[in-house]
Amino acid sequence: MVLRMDYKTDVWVDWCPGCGDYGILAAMQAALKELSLKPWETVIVSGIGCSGKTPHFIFANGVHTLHGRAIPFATGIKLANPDLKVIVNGGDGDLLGIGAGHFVALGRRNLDITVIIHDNQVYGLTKGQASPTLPAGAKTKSLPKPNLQDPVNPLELALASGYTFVARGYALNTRHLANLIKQAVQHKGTAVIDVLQPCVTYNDLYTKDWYEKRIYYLDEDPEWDPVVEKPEEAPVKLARAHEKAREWGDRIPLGILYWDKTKPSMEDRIEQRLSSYKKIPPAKAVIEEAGKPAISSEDLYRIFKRYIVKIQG
Amino acid sequence: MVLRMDYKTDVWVDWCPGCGDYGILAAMQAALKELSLKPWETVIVSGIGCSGKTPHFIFANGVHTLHGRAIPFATGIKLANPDLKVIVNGGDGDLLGIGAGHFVALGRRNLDITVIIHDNQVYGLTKGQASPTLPAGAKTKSLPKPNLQDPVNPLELALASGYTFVARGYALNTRHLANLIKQAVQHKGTAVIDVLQPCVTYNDLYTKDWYEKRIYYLDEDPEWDPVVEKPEEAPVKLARAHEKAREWGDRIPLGILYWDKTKPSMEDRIEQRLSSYKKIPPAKAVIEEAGKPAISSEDLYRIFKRYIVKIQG
Amino acid sequence: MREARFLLGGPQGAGLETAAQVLSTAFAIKGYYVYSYREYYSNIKGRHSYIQVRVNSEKLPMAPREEPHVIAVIDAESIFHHFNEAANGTVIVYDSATSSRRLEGIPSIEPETRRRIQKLLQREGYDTTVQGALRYAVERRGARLLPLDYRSILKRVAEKTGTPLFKARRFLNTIPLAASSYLTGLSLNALRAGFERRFQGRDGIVEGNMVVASIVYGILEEEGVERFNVNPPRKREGEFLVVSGNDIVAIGKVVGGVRYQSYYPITPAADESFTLEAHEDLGGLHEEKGGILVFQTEDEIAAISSAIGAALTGARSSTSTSGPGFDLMIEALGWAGINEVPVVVTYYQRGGPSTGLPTRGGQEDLYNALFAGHGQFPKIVLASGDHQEAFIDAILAENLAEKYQLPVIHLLDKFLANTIVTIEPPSLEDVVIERGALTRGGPDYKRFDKSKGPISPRALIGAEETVMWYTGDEHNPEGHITEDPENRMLMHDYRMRKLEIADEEIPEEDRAVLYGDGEDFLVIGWGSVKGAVLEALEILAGEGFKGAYLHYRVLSPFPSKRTREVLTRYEDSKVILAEHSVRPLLSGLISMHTGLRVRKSILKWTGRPIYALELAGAIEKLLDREEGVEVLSYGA
Amino acid sequence: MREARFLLGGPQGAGLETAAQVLSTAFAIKGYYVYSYREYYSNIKGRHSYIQVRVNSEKLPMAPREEPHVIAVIDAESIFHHFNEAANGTVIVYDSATSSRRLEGIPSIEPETRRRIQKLLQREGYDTTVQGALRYAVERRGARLLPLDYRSILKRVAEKTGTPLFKARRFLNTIPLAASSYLTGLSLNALRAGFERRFQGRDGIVEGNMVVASIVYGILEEEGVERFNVNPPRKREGEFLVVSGNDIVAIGKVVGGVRYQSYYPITPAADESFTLEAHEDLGGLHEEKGGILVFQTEDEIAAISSAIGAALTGARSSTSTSGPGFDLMIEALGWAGINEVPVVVTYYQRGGPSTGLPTRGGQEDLYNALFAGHGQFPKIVLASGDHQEAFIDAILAENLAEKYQLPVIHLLDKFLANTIVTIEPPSLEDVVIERGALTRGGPDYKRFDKSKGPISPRALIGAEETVMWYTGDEHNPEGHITEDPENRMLMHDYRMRKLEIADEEIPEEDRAVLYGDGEDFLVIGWGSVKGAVLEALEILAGEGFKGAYLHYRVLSPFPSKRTREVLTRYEDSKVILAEHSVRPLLSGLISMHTGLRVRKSILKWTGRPIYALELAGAIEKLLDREEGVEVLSYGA
Ligand SMILES: Cc1ncc(C[n+]2csc(CCOP(=O)(O)OP(=O)(O)O)c2C)c(N)n1
Ligand SMILES: Cc1ncc(C[n+]2csc(CCOP(=O)(O)OP(=O)(O)O)c2C)c(N)n1
Ligand code: SF4
Ligand code: SF4
Ligand SMILES: [Mg+2]
Ligand SMILES: [Mg+2]
Repeated sequence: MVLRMDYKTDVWVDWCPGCGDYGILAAMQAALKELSLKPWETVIVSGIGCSGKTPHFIFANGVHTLHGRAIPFATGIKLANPDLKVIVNGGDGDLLGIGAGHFVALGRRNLDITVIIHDNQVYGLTKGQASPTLPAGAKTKSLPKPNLQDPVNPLELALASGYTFVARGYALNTRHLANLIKQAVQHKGTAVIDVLQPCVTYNDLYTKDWYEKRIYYLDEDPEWDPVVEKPEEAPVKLARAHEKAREWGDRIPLGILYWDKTKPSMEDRIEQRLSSYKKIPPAKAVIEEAGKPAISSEDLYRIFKRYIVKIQG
Repeated sequence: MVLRMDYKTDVWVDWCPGCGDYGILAAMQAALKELSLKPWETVIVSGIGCSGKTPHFIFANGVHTLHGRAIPFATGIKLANPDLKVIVNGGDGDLLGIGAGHFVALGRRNLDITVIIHDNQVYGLTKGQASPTLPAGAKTKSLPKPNLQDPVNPLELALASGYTFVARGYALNTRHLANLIKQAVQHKGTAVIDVLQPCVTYNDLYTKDWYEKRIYYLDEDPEWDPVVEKPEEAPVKLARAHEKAREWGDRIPLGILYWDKTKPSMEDRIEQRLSSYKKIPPAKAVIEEAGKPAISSEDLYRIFKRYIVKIQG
Repeated sequence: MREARFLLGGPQGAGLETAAQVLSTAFAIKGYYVYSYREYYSNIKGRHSYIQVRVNSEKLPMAPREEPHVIAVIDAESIFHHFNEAANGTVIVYDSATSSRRLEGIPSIEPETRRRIQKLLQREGYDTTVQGALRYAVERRGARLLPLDYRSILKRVAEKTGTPLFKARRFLNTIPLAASSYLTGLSLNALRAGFERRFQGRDGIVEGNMVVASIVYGILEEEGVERFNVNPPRKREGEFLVVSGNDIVAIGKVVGGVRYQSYYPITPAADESFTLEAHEDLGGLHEEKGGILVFQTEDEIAAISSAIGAALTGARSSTSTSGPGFDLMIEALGWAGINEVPVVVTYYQRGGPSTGLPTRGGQEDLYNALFAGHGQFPKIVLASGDHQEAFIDAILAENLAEKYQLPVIHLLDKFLANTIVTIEPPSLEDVVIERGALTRGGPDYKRFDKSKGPISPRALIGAEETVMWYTGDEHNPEGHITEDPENRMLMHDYRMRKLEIADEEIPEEDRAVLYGDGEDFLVIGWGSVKGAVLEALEILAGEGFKGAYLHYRVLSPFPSKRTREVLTRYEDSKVILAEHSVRPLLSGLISMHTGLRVRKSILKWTGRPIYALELAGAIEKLLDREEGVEVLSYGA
Repeated sequence: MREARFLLGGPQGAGLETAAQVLSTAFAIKGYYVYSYREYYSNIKGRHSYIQVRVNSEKLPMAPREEPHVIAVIDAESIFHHFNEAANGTVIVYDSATSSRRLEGIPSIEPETRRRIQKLLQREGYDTTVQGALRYAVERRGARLLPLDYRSILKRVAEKTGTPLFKARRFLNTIPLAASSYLTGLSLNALRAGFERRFQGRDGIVEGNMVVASIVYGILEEEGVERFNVNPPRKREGEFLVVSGNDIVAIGKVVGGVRYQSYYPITPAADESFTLEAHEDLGGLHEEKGGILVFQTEDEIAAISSAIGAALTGARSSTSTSGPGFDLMIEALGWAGINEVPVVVTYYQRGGPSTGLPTRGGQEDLYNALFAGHGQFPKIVLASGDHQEAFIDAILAENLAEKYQLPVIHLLDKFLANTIVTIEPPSLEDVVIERGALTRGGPDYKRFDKSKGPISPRALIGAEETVMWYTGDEHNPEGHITEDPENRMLMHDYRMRKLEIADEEIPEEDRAVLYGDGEDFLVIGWGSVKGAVLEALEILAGEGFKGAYLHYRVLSPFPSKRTREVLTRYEDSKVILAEHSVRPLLSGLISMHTGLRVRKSILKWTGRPIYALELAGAIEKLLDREEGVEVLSYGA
């Protein structure tokens, strides 16, 4: 193995030809490169699904976890070593179905993690069942009957859960997506990008054609300013973001919907409580010296003095 | 046992004196009574927590499930027998922490269930840890250090998840709460009521006093109309509901924030697919006659004909 | 010959499954017994997959067997995976254009596999090309080659059907299919019947395929290629049910009265739910008797929780899953245990641990099914060894769940799930539906009334004038929480006693079924080793070793007496476990329940099924040792 | 006398815990060994709870024992729960105003318990009043009564302190506390020391309490109440650590280097996390060595997943839970297994199944800890029998996890968790931190390089110039997915071999520790039966029966040789299991691993701990039978 700065591995990419995941992968690699992230300081964490294979294709630390659990694994990695850049790749089923509870919980933390949703409206790897973003009544070619359940809107859910960077990208506009990823990664707090990702094999409704007739770019509108620089701006910008998040159908906005720069990150909050946290996080703690505990007997007495009773026979 | 129409049981109510849960219990009993629901056609489903004990105190079928799982248990009960009235009682930790994934999923279904959140900002039964609705920085008397995580707003989360009846009640205004419950139960679709519930033992921040200085009633405002009678009205009313949902601090609105009467319920959707569903739901299916399967050999051949190969030696 | 075996190989998504279905159906229509097993990567398109088919004129094979008569492939990669499986006389059908393809130039082969094949070819002095591999097959294995020019065939198809070549490419898979069909002696008419069934109503596709087939048949006839001579089938009339393991379980559930099935998609369980969903209206019967509700939940926790909820209202309910999903169901299973809820979990094992080998097989989840869950509560665990058992067990699971009011776990695995066989349509003569102690309840009803013994009459939520409570806490007869120690002693003990009652009531011979009575050795096993073991027994009998097979169908309550009785008929050193696991599991269970020690095991944990010949060989090897483990590894 | 035992009873939330702490501390300061165990309902306020305290002048008792010298209660309900536990000479301290309270008029007693007590009193011809119960205690049990007028005492307190009566009521719990203190011979000064420690800096409270205490002392002296005469303590100087089981595990984790602890609140595990959190800054040391991050997650799935994530970066990480939470962690444990991640789950058992008896104890989760999880993967399972073991095991768990790169489960239970004892502060002399094969990695690093054997050097995520991959799928040395059968054979086997290496390396005598060498019988057990068994052994030795105890501390890898060696020293009929379970578990495990059968068991599943005398009695009863089960039931 040689360290590679093109962020590519030798692993054969086994997605279906034409899959939107290729675009997401390329955008990630471009973003990592342009941000000059060191592969060993970067961790790509994924769930299970077609999307879940992403880390194997990226030359950076990769943690391919369990279906629905990428966020909690990533949380532990980031909390234990906040120096790492942590990016989560997950399917819509993974993050918004089985993992929805974690998705909501992460919003409450503003931990400095970027979450990328591969939103293809289907469960790809299990052969095309409806995912939580497929509208009710929709019948993709892989479904025997029309979908019974309403979709959840990932952006609205993110906004309601407290994410401080909320954006939508399109898998087949790699350049635009790479820029979003760069901003998301640089944001100090939890960022989510919902990436519209055509699944050519199972989803014949939300195709390249379908999307490309409808998408437009928010940043082309000079009026559009999603950034909250002062806490007072939040309510109005949040309401506008919600409104944009609900726009779907003839026109589908891409870009940053909401970006709150004012909220302290989880790491900051922890540091307030435990001042050494960022300097010596759990991953770097000194726990032993030459095989002996770093805590001496005297330390033990000091730390746990409230439990020590001196006998005054 | 004698059937009781006061909806009370002999079980000693073992909540702390002064707990807001008493008010919720009384409101539920009043609502059931005023709706004349038959105890045997009513099912109270709860999670684990102080709130989770509720069904034992109500004379109606009670299913006290697992921490976080009241919604999926209730879903199975209702889907298998849609003639039952199903009400879920859960703690804020239960429904919005460990159970948040189910909470979001239920919103996508519009199944005819009512969810009552006992929102006391703490994990009561485990002795007062921060629940998902406690604001960051808050330090109740039961916490050793200030809370690290931001709260989730139950109403916003419900709106983002697609709930069609979203309301807020106050545990100690039993009359008002009973009315909300009645409306929620009568609504044909998924209803949620976030009930502000003082926990006198662990939560010394959000007390009766604190609330009573701040709450006001939306229905006292003649302008306030949360009801969506035609689908076109939904976007505007939803945006207004979001705005109201975010109102917190000096003034806290109580009442119905959003009520969409236009969306088909899950039961309706199933019926569209399987016309006999409401008439003969799974609970009432005929599966045997005198110990023999209701499906005869001939039925089997007919149902599974696509698997039968006739030998044409 | 009695049997033809062929292996079809090609990339995922290239129509291999269809090809196997067409071929199997064509044979089935002729009255042959067909066994067809599919092996594939966790991938949607592009990775290698293959199907093992056995066509038998006399009886249904129940396991894969080595030494295919035909290996027919779509692409170069398949040659690399399978050249080494050729036996004496095996005909290899392949695209002549691929002969010079280099192993190193095939990106979709995993590096470990590539290196492994490289090593073999290089060591033996062959090129790492298709040609090299084929030469190896011919020279070292006695294979015969049947190269076809796929491109020129497709060109002819394009001409004949008046479609552009790139469209004709969709018929690529029909070439190896047709060649196999020709070689194993099917007529074009018989093959057409196969296409017609597969593409019902889509005449264009049938015709297109038949064009390919007739071109291939023409070429082979012209070249005078010798055909294998499979005996005419014994069975000349009647019907076959052609079903996968997933399908037959679904059919069993329909008969057994399951009317609520929840699931969260997972390989290899999900297809069962799709089959159920596709038949939700019971062919129209639903108007009269009610249909089936198949519900896709947000996760497996919700799947089991909602199934339990449904069961409380009286619906026969079940959920289907595989290892990762089962793990998530464990907490709720305990709730069903303490609340005495009849609910069935159909548990398809796959290669573990964790995500493991998600599209491969294994039998390593036995202890998870038996022992997972905190606190003690009774559960019944069934395991099926073939499609017929799976059908019966799907019904039995529901009956036992209701009779003893407890969760039942029905263990299956990927091997069975993805095996398609022709079986006689099951007779419903002997099928019963036992709902156990049901009552209409009434004002004085107490759900957990134990005054008459451990099994309380069960009323359903919704019963008129009846109210009941359920809680995961320890409870009193009404179902209200109580922590009283005396109540606890009774309730907790009585729940466990239900399993002891089941142990008394379910005949032990049905729980551990003895096949054969050979005295030379005894194989023990459970689940889908059955087919291979029975076949190995036959093979060994032919060589003069007479054995028997003790097949466990119920793992809880464990048939201890039966085990002791049968095992002690044999010397210690004559008892051999066969299992798809990395360390023996059934042996541990036997020791746990009887103290007997099983000293020999034949294990396989590659994720591929045990084949008949390798098993026979391993048994023979173990026969004159005192103890030992034989590890199997056949199969790409 | 060597020991004083008292039982304090009252409603949850009425200051009972505080009372026990004060009393325990006061005795500890004097140099007495104190054991104090709390029993309570799953309720915040109002239900009955009680504390068993043993104060010993010579050595630390490690189990509860019957026959209290003092039963001192706050309320009427407590009398009904405990009158029947009085022994000859037991002094019952109660509020004279409650004597006429009727059992039927106490709403907080559960109906089953009420009926049970009613039945007893009525059968024996006593009123169902406090008075009736007390008369029973006196006449049938030889108790002595010490009624006090609580209200008038509080009135005097109110007067003396100049506070209104309703405020003085907060000192209600101090009355039985002070009476117990008086009866067991503590001086007012000693008692004050207890108050001072408990209410550090809150002088008002200390004074208020002392006022109550001196009034009570005054009354008792005046009435000439006889005091028990506990011997002066053996230990006259030095320190005690006064800790609960939860606390000592937290302390062990701090020493053992845990710096990331995730949890989701659950009884009886959560207090361990609170103790850790309260000491996150390591008394200031964090500035130099880093602190502890204690993180409350959204559920147990996130707790284990994040702990695994943290472990990948090199943090020693663990999570603490109880049965329901553990069930939810099972899927991720398998991920840790296949990815060889050192992570520790501290698993406090409670009464199951399901929510069960959430604040009571049990030992029924052994198989869940050992066998849950789909697919086979290695895990080490430790179980601690007392506070000293818990301390060592908390450290050992971390060492073994890193040494063998696998998940370790540390089993404890509610009994231990909620027992507060005085122990010698642990010496760190012999404590080592073994981090196993750690490497700095580098550009050629392969996480799962098996070229040197089953245990690969572990680099941490974040190591300079080092990149690695993890996946729950079967993987190659780099950590990338591969389904190659040969790679699978090696990887899967090597993971299991790590446990076999551990089996060779960890001395079996440390895994199953033998206490005593009496030849009359052998008790086997694990976890928190230890204290009761050792005490029962002593009691029986006094009666001439000499036994021994084989105490299992490591359940996986199971000490099979040791088991065989020790058990076969005894005749089959001399081996007795003691366990808190409804059906024996350890016996099954022994059979599974050795084929030996344990024919006798003493079981208790009321959720209450095994007491020393009932255990001794049961052993004696079993001694001359061939086989059998004795069921224990002592305790309210
Ligand atoms: C606990 C668990 N349940 C189910 C599965 C099976 N499974 C594998 S991938 C997948 C869905 C993938 O869908 P999505 O998350 O949308 O990802 P995509 O394949 O579309 O990228 C499922 C359900 C699993 N691996 N684990
Ligand atoms: C799986 C699982 N994890 C943890 C617990 C422990 N537990 C019992 S109640 C509770 C929290 C209760 O808080 P909440 O849901 O807010 O209800 P409240 O008591 O405040 O009404 C927890 C975590 C459990 N019973 N099950
Ligand atoms: S199934 Fe869909 S999402 Fe998966 S690789 Fe193929 S195209 Fe992509
Ligand atoms: S702890 Fe709080 S929520 Fe629970 S019963 Fe007491 S007051 Fe109510
Ligand atoms: Mg998807
Ligand atoms: Mg709460």
